[in-house]
Amino acid sequence: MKAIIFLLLAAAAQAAKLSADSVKYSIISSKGEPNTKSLSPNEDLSSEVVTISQDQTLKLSFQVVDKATGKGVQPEQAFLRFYDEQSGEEGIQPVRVTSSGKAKFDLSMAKPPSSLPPSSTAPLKVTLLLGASSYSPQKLELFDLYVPASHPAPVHPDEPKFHLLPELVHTFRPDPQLPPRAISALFTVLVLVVPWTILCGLWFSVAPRVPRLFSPNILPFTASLFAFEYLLYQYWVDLKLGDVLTYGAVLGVVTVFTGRHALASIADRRLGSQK
Amino acid sequence: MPPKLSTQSSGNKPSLSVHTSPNTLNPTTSFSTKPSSSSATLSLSSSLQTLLKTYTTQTPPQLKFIDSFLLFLVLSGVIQFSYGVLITGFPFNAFLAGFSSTIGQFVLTASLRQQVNPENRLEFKEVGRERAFADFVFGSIVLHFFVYNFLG
Amino acid sequence: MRTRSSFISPLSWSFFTLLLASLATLAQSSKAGKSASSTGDSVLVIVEPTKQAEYSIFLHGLEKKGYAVTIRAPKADNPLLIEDGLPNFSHVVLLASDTKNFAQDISPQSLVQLLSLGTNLVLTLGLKQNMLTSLAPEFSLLLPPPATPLVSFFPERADSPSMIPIDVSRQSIPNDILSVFPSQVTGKVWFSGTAFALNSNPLLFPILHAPLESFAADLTDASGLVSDALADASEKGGEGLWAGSSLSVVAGFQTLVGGGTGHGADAGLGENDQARAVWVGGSSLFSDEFAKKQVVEKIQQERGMKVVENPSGNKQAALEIAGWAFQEKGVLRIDEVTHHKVNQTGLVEMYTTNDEIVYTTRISSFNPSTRKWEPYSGLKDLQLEFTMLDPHVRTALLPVKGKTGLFFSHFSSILSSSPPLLTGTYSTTFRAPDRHGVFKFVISYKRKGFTHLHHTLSVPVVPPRHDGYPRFLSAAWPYYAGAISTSIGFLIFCTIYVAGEAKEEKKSKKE
Amino acid sequence: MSTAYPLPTNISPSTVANTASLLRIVAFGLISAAAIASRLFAVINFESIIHEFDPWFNYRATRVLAAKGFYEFWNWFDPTAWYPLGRVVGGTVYPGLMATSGVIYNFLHYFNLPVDIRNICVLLAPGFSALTAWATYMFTAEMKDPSAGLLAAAFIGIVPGYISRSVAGSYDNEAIAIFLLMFTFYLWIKALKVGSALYGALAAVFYFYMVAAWGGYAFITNMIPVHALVLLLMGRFSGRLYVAYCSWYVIGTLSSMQVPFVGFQPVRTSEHMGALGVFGLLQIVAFASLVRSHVSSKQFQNLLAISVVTMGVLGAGAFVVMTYKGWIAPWTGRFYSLWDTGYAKKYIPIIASVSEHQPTAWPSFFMDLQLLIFLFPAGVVMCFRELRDEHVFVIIYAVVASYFAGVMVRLMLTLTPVVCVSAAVALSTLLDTYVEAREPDAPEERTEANGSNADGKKAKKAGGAVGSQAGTAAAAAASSTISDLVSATRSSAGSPRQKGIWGADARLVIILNAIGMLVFFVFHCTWVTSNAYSSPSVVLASTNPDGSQHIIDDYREAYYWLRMNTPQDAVVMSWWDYGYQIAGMADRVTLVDNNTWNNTHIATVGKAMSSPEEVAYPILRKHDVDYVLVIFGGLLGYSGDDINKFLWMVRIAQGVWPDEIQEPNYFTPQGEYRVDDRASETMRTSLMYKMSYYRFSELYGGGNAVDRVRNQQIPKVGPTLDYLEEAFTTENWIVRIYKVRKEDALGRDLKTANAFAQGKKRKRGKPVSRRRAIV
Repeated sequence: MKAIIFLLLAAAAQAAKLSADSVKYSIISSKGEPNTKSLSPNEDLSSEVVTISQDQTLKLSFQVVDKATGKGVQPEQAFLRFYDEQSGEEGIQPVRVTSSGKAKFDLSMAKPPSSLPPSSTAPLKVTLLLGASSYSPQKLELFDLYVPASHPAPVHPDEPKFHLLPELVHTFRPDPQLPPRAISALFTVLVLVVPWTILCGLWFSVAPRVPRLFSPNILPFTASLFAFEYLLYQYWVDLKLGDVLTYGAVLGVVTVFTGRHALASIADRRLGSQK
Repeated sequence: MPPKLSTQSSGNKPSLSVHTSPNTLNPTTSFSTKPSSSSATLSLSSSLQTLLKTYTTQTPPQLKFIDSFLLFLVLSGVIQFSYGVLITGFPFNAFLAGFSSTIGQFVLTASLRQQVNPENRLEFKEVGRERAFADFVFGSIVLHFFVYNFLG
Repeated sequence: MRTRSSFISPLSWSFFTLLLASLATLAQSSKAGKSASSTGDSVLVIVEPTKQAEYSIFLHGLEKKGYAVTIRAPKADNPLLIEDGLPNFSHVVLLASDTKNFAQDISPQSLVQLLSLGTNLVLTLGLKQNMLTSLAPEFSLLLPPPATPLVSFFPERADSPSMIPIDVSRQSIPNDILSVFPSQVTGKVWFSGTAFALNSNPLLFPILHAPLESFAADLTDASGLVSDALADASEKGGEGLWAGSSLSVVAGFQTLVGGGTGHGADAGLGENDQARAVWVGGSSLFSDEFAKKQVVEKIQQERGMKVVENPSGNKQAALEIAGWAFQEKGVLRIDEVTHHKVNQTGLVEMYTTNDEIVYTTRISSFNPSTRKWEPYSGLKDLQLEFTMLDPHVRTALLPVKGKTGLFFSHFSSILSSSPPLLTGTYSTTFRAPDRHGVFKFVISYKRKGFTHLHHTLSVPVVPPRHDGYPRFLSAAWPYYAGAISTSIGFLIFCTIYVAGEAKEEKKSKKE
Repeated sequence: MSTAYPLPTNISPSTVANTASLLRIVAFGLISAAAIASRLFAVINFESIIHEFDPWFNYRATRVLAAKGFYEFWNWFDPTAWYPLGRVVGGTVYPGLMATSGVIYNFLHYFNLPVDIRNICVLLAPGFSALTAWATYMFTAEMKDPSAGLLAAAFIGIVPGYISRSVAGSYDNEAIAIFLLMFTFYLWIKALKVGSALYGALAAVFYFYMVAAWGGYAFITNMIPVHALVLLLMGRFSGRLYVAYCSWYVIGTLSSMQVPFVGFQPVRTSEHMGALGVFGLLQIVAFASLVRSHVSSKQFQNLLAISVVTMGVLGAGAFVVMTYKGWIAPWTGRFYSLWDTGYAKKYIPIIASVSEHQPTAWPSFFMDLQLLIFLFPAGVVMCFRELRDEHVFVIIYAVVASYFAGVMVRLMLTLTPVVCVSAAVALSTLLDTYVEAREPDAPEERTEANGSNADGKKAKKAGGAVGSQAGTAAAAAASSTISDLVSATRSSAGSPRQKGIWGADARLVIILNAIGMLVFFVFHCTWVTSNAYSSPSVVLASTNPDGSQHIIDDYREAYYWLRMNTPQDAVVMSWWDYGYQIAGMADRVTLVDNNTWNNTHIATVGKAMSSPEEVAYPILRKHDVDYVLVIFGGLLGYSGDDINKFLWMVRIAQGVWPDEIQEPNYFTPQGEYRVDDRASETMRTSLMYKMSYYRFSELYGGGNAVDRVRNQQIPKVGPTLDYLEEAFTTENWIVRIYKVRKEDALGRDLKTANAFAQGKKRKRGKPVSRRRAIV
């Protein structure tokens, strides 16, 4: 299937190569002294590193020549490619070439060309792409260019939704903390003991005798009162409102009667005694 | 003898609040009338004496009986309040329920005291002793209903 | 034991809850019948009758995949794309890239309507202005000026610069984007046509980049001096320069669905009406010529050069591109969603604040080779949001271990007749926020090249009931004691008061 | 002793008393009948329907209560209101009203009377108006005598100021609150007079009912303490005051805190602190008087002075400190707005925007009270004549209530009862004086046929009988006030020996005049009730050229459309006025409603309404809005529409986003509020404007479209909508519903999508520089 042909002399038959020579660059800052530097680029990586700052200008000049004859050529394609390997941002800048093959390019950071891509801390790899019909194309690595960092490339507002989003956790309100049970218990004891002791003390001194504690007139009344309080206590513990109201209504009627009776009897006694 | 002592304490408990407060207040009053302050305290102490004496002698025992119950309520109220202020009032409804149960009971009992006090018979023409007690019971039960409802 | 129950439950009741989802599932599976597509078999290819023969390999390939291919001439009046508001075909391929004017019903608007109706499109651009070039900007494509094909002098070859071999294997693809070309697409893909730049639109993503040396230019124009023309174009006020690997020659577009509220007007799981469109710079990519055309490569050997001729990858690439467009690959679907309280089973209408909630979902993907929906546990970056206005909780939905899955599958088959698929189950547990409101469980999984998974389910989170608060706190003991002692005091007071006024009588006698 | 006309002498006092009480009962029955009947105009003219806004929520809540029971209602969380925040209904509602009708409902159903809950709700207010009449009768009877009570009952029964809030169908808290108000006051007066803890406790229980029923309970919370304080300052402290106030306050306060919506306010907010202060003060005074009874007066002076000063200083200090520490909340905005009418407009537009919070216009006093407003001061003066404790109460009530009624329209309601009471006192005093048969010295007797006003006359007779033979018999009829009565009649009868009324003609003139005024009053009340206060603003009525009534039912048309044509959980955004109605009638989810508890949420809606489409759209999507509903009266000339409320939306939104929404931008440069072609740019691009006038001019074909509310001409080329599409517009264009469109499938903004759909081509773009330098 795969046809393999050996052409030992095929290399001679191919078109002439393009190349760039007398590649020079110089960095012009506000205060002159252009130090021109020439370099001889080739296809594989170049170790050359160029750094320009906001107020500087990079001047680059070269001549496109036919590698064989060495005379200038004006190619269709003479591109400078700026490429940031980290962000993958790329910018292509065509360069004007005179008919003699001479080309110049100025990169002033004051007003950079629109082709200059966003740059981070990483360098921009600058590559020279030469292509012309009837010549074999040439790709030359010029240098790594450090330019002042810019904002990252703008992204669509919805872009983050198309990638993993940071996790979120809800911050909860802290629970109210209770005092140590010991203190609560202590105060409970206080509430229960102190008043009662005093009350008992006082009542023993002033309280009247209770001769008619179990008299049939009084007892029902007291009983119903106890029942009422017990009902309310039960309400606190585990009764529903409806039940309490119904029971309470019934109990209320009972209490009214017992109460009238009891109090009437007391009144009789009192009035009787006072006569 | 014991009744005396006890009634004293029962009598001057309410007056205690008066007795202590002037001391706290004295500085401020003394600004206004420096000379009179000493005499004021003097007369105060003397009047307190008479107050106790008259109380113990003139108050019918039934009122003393009521007063001691009032004192009981005041005490338990004070303790609960101090707990609420010093330690925690966190289940605020419970605090309100417990505290206002004592307050309410106190007020109702005090009303009862007023009504059965022979001295203000004239004021309460329509409220006899028994009627007064019935009112007291009714009010207390309503109060306790709300207290337990609110206790949480 | 308890873990078991907590895992059975979703399955046991989900079956009843997500009836809608399961219906959709049935519809899907019934649709995914003979062809490798998940959304239907009928394909309409719009191509000039004269050129039809040039695409025989591609069309035959489609038929081999089980598609029913219908051919329509651009000017023919039928078959219509849309009849009575319903699309007539599941997929439409527009190979008539250079046609100037089309029949009445083939307009940019109708094509967009097709997409919104769920029909997939493959659109090819020509060098001339026509209906498609005016449609492209709506998809955020930036086309070069007319009659400027993509050209490249690299690599050196005998063919014209506008006929470019593109190396598929050298495409750089981020890891969360589906790679349309599987590894078996070998060799280079011949391309000739226009390349285009992509505006920033997350729905659009490049499938095939242009080579970095390539650029869009008209080398044949008489004025010559292409380099100057390019330089002018790139300057400010120029018409812009299209060059480099940021250009694409093939781009995919996934329509947006379920962006809505997920309830009321746009309720339901939206992936049924998701559609895909593929933009191809030149129809020749699908042509027999390129499919047959060999790629000449030189390989350096110690003994000089070795010239190798490989078959191009066009045949396969064309089918892959169409395959993605026809929703064969990267097609996902939410089968069911269940949620419940921890250690509880059964349906929950509302949660109380601070409840521990278990959320489970089952996801399956379409397998073009078996042509079936299969449970899919491959998603590593699935996330769940618990949202009220803004997401309060966003947590990862992790796939449940396969073993447990099997274990419960046979349980669930006992409990409920839901199909015993437990792999493809994703689950998470989190605590409901301590503020009440109507919250939404939101799964919004959007990755370039994949179907968008969007599912929202609202559930109220309510404050505790009046008796839901803790009672008998230790802090309140004194108050309880106070209340009780008061009422006891009251009782005793009453008893003595009514029982004994004997002494009082004596007093009153005395007075 | 001579009389102006023969008095029957052979009637035993008991017969007189019995007839009097019988007549009283009959008269009272008639009064209640009139009160109920005059409130049924709404049902007769329209139908048995729940009225305007809040009643719709009460009705909905009542249905929940009746269906699910009390505890479920208590814990009811409504996820369809204030979406997506939801509303904790149990904790944000005064449940008294719902509980009342719930009880009635269950009661009737227990006896197998299957009455529809809606009819119970509709008829609750009229029913309670009868009870109000009764409570007013009791109250006034305490003031003067039963005859005055009957007059007062008649007044309160038909006075428009009260009817305006209690016609059939206006199922609102006020419906039962006024009864509770009057009855609580009655019990308070009773407790104060008798000095019994029983009445105090009862007053507290009804106060609790009031708290559970209406936010206006704060009025009672402050009235009673003020009364008590004034009595104290007048040196009228008595054991009765102590008993009545303390028993009321303790039980009342504790019980009021059981209502979840009120919560701890009674001990936390300043509005309630007055009552607490008076409570403390009473304890001090009572204790002081106790001490006084035990020590000589001179020592007592020291004790009293020192203790009172101390207590006062301590109390005030504690109050200040607690307010400062934030334990006591300072006065709320609504409270300030009572003192400074401009306050609300400045700081809380949300309150000022409510029409019934506006200051009262003078004519409405006459409209609501007519003749009573003139008798009112006279009655107050009467109260000054014999200044008993209860009269002091009436005087204070009169002063306070008339101030508040001047500040807020809705508080006219609290003024009305006291006006009725004192007017009744005045009028019945007048009648007493002129029906009184005894003359200073009249040789001959005149007979006179005195037509109407039987009750006043007969009642007076009873009184006269009591007066003449200081009756033990009539004691049953005029129960407790007998002694007062005696003294009163004595004074009135005894003093004017030399100056008085001779002859029957003068009497006749005055009485006929009085009766005439009363008749006019009745006519006025009937007219106002039938014309002004009986319209359920849900259904509008207009009269055709031939005078027949034409019903405009756009609201229900729109709500029914929503209910039928939108998904169950669709979210409808509208201005908050219509939230309750949408929830009640359309049963759809709303963003904001008439329970305006969250200003920010309302401001969000206001912002959406007052911003351009592209700004509003993200807000709508974020809140899951499916439909937007606006009220537009421009076609019909219905002035209560959203364009007229629009400025409030702007203001409220501006309160939250002052830099995005500015009120001035919505006026023309000349500062006019216009909607025609001279309207400002911001106005014309705002969502509200667009939704109101969308396709409005098309309605007039070529003719010029005129907004009949603003009386302005709408530009021929109306506004266009990109992000919304018209879903429904009612017959008279009063309600317009728009559907919010979904995002574009191609991710374009909907404006561009629309442009494309209309076939517009966009110009070719070119690659732009992605580099943005850091400057």
